[in-house]
Amino acid sequence: MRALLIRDLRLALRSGGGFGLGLTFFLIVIVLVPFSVGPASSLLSRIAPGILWLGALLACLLSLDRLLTVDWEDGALDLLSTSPIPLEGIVSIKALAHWITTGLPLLLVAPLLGVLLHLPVDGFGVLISSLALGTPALSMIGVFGAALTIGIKRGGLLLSLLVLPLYIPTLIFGAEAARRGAQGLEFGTPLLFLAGITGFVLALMPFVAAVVLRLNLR
Amino acid sequence: MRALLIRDLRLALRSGGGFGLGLTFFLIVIVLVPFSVGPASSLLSRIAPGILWLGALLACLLSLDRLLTVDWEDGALDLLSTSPIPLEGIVSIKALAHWITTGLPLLLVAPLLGVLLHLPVDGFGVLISSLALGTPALSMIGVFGAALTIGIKRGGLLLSLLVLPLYIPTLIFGAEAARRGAQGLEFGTPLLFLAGITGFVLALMPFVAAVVLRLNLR
Amino acid sequence: MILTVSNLTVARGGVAILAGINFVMVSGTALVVRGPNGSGKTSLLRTIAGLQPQMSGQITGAEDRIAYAAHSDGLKAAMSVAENLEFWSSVFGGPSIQPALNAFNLNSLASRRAGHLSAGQKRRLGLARLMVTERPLWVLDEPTVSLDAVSVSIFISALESHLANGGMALISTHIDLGLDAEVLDMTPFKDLAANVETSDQAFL
Amino acid sequence: MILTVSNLTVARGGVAILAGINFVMVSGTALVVRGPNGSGKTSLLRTIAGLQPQMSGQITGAEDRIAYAAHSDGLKAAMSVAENLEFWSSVFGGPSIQPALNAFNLNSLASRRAGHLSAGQKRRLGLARLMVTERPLWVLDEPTVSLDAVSVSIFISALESHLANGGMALISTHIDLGLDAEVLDMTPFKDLAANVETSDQAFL
Amino acid sequence: MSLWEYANPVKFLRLSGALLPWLWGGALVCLMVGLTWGFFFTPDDFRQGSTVKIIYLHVPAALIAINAWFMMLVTSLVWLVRRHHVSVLAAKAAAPVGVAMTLITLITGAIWGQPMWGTWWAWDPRLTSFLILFFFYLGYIALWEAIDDPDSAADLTSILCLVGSVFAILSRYAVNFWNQGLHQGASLSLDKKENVADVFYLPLLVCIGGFILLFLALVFYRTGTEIRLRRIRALIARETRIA
Ligand code: HEM
Ligand SMILES: Nc1ncnc2c1ncn2[C@@H]1O[C@H](COP(=O)(O)OP(=O)(O)OP(=O)(O)O)[C@@H](O)[C@H]1O
Ligand SMILES: Nc1ncnc2c1ncn2[C@@H]1O[C@H](COP(=O)(O)OP(=O)(O)OP(=O)(O)O)[C@@H](O)[C@H]1O
Ligand SMILES: [Mg+2]
Ligand SMILES: [Mg+2]
Repeated sequence: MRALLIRDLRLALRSGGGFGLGLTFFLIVIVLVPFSVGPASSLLSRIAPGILWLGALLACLLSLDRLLTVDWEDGALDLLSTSPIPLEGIVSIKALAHWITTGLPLLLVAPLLGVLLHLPVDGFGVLISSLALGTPALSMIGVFGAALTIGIKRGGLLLSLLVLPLYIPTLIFGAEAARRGAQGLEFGTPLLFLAGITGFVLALMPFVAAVVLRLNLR
Repeated sequence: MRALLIRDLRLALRSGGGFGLGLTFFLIVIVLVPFSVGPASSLLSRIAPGILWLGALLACLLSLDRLLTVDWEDGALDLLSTSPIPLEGIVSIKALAHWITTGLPLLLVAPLLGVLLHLPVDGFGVLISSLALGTPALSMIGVFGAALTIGIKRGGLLLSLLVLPLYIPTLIFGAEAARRGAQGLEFGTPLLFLAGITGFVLALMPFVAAVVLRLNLR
Repeated sequence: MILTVSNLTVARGGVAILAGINFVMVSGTALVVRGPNGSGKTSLLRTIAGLQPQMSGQITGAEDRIAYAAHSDGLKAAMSVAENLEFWSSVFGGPSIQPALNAFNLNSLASRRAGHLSAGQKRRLGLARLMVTERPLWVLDEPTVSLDAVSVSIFISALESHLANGGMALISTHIDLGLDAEVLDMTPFKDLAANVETSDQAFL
Repeated sequence: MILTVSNLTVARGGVAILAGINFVMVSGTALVVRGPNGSGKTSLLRTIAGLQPQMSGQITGAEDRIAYAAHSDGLKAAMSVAENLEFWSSVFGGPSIQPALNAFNLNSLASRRAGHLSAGQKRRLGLARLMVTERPLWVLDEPTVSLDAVSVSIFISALESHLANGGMALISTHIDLGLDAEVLDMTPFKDLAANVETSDQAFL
Repeated sequence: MSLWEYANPVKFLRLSGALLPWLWGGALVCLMVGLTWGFFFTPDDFRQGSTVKIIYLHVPAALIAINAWFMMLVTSLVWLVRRHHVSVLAAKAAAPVGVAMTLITLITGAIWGQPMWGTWWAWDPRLTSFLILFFFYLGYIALWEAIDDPDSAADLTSILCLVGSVFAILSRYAVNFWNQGLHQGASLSLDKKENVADVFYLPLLVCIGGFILLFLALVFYRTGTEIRLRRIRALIARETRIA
């Protein structure tokens, strides 16, 4: 399993910088927001927490597409599934690799982008904690979606379609916590719910995703 | 060339509904916005035109990824490039097919989503015309980006990185026009600029994209 | 160890294409699967490798013993030949890759990126992967495609030493490998399949 | 019509791998390219088909006359066999696809999705595509891979009738096609290439 | 003797080897003099206080950031037209320097913005177009990284640079139209009236000179590195062929 993680990270690094790119997409989406809604700073600071969460979600989503497809297309997944690593392990590792290459960098630049959108100073801590709690769930759910749409050519959009509704609870609680934090309100409850969702997803999703993958490999 | 267009549209229809999906992505992004920024209708109606434009842009972007890659991977592009169709024709047709499967449906549902976001009634006409003028440029620029990143595995995100800055002028004028329309201000100037950009892109980009494609096929 | 296939029915898209397959393989033997295009060789091998569910029948002794190799070799273009092999070796418990590199004459290519190999070189790498799995049962779908005469004989000797060490091999092929092995022809099973009901029978 | 290749140098990654290639082909003849794995057959064919720039030398008479076929057949899994052929036919000016279906024995598969074909059936479809292009010069990279004996002979007779109609063919292969054609061995060109400077020469 | 002689990598290496010590030395002297002078021997501005001294980093970095892209555009064109390797490698070498300068401008600007405008960031046209420039640099660098074959990478990145320049100009006008902004106008214009006071002006000029020299030194140095990398590649290719 370590070997798989290392290989995935290495491939992400090699193939045009998988690390930087999810990040850059996030960056660019956030930067495009003022262009589209206008530069008024009061407006921007009001929508900042929500938009940052939405951007993080989309960046995750966009990098899901090839998460399993690449391995499926060149036959590596067939070979892996006949290897001693259990499928549950494979999907967990894939989710972990995805989080390390996408979620973690997002977390690190979110404060910077908060500045661009005039996020109120009080909001930074809560934003980061909500992202830290929420993005692992996004990765894990994403792997489930990727397992579902494997083998479907141009599955990218279908994947988004399947995964986005599953992302809604995470998004609601995450964005709510970040918004309350930015406005100086109480944010404990949504954060707690968010943690609950993530725990639940991380505990159960690997098994579901493995079942789906097994069905799809047949 | 007609044959190529028909084939692309047919493939888009067959492979899990290329038509519906760009659209559905747009829909879901727009639906997620209230979840992330909160449901206050005054806020939503202020950001509605901008968010609709941003959503359209992202939906376009997301469907670019496999525009040329699919044909490249299975060797069809090699074969097409030794066929009597000039490469300029191929890239233009690809852009047209992309617009028909993505831009056009977006245009048709935008009013519906405008209602969801409380877009002021006056704004609908301008929003649609700005999208109608702008999305062809998005598709053509997208084909250029797709030609650049062909053959790069996991090129999807790199493609976004390259294409998004190129989208900025279109986005600015398009969203500005839509915003002014929604607020009942004068919107002729940005719309004119938008048309200018689209004309410019449609006139020149096919040649540049063809050069890039030729370089990449070698 | 023994691989037993009894009364196997193989289906594609819900329709049986092979039926009544029975055979037993023991250590040290190879079985060559033959038949015209579209006769179901690939489907049979994928079923035995567990990549496709059988319609009916039993396969015993295959679980966790199989190393499968088909047209798509699962090679990563961005990684070097040695890195590709090392990855598979560590997945399968970390045997050294040197014997595989030697056996398939890949030493001079070890640091080349897999994406820069020729068709035959890629195939050789795909076959070398079998050795680092240390699995006893090789299931090979047209392994000699794109290989030149020298590479074919390299492959045959690797295969023979695998068999001599108590391994087994199930191989589909269109050309004569010059291998001392039993042959399983698909044609009779195809005829038997014509009488099998489709899985959609209930709808008829 | 005539294809003339003079003093051609073929490179991969800036390094010459074949040099000093000279040959002339006239209507009605085939030329078989042979050589061990990695000797540069694919690279030569791609260069002649214009899919890769030559390092030096001239190729005349190839432009807009070539139908190229390699391992990836450019088939769309979601379209049927007939639809795939029809698409290529209309790209090349719309000849009927029926002769191609007949010649490659694809009539019974015409309405099946290309994604559901077996390896050999796919390859047959890929070769049938050549006929609807109505191009005189076929450039074929290992065309008989995955084909069974019957399909190979089908291919050979299609090829022979193409030649008889004044066509030409340039074919790389590892197996003996039993075709009455001249053979071009890559080995001497490979040796010549050893003396060619790399394109990065300026950096040395 | 024509300038194109130095398009030969080996000649270029020799030239840059001779030039580099002077460039490094000049950059060091100018920067030390300019920055010390600027930071310690100029009076505080009567409105901006001591924060005005950020100008000695901010303005030169901004100048370099724009002109580095311009230089990349020219050298890319030279590659596309005359196919001199050194030219495109210089463009490749300049990109990371440009991106660093863009970042310095953005960061010093942000630090300056906090006391001046009461905010770290504003969607002012000048600032915004720098942000866009930053993305163009990133895309250019990422494309270089993603393509294996150096010559096709050179071709494709050159075309991206061309197209990017056109769109950067378009964006600049679009951004101007979209928001009018707070940022200073050009104050180094020839029209003396608009210029900053002489006490600030002279050390600023020295700093700009220092940054230009630093930029040249970095680009020459990095181009040399790229050339040596290609050289290693060529040597490896030759060795493996012999083997
Ligand atoms: C992060 C944001 C900023 C960016 C990207 C930025 C960008 C630039 C650029 C590109 C120039 C060179 C203009 C030219 O020479 O034509 C410049 C000059 C200048 N900037 Fe900024 N700036 C930023 C923030 C600020 C702030 C906050 C201030 C302070 C009020 C400021 C004050 C100046 C001044 C005084 C000049 C010199 C004007 C001149 O010589 O042209 N900048 N800036
Ligand atoms: N996904 C599928 N759905 C329906 N039928 C299929 C599917 N895949 C293959 N088939 C059909 O099943 C039959 C057996 O295919 P298979 O690939 O097993 O043949 P094969 O013996 O390997 O042939 P080849 O020698 O050409 O590789 C073929 O007739 C093929 O058309
Ligand atoms: N993209 C590439 N970059 C560098 N070298 C390459 C690249 N592609 C192929 N090569 C090398 O060029 C040589 C010729 O490859 P080519 O594919 O032409 O061989 P071939 O004769 O077709 O071999 P095969 O019979 O295995 O198909 C091989 O040694 C290969 O490793
Ligand atoms: Mg098969
Ligand atoms: Mg080959």
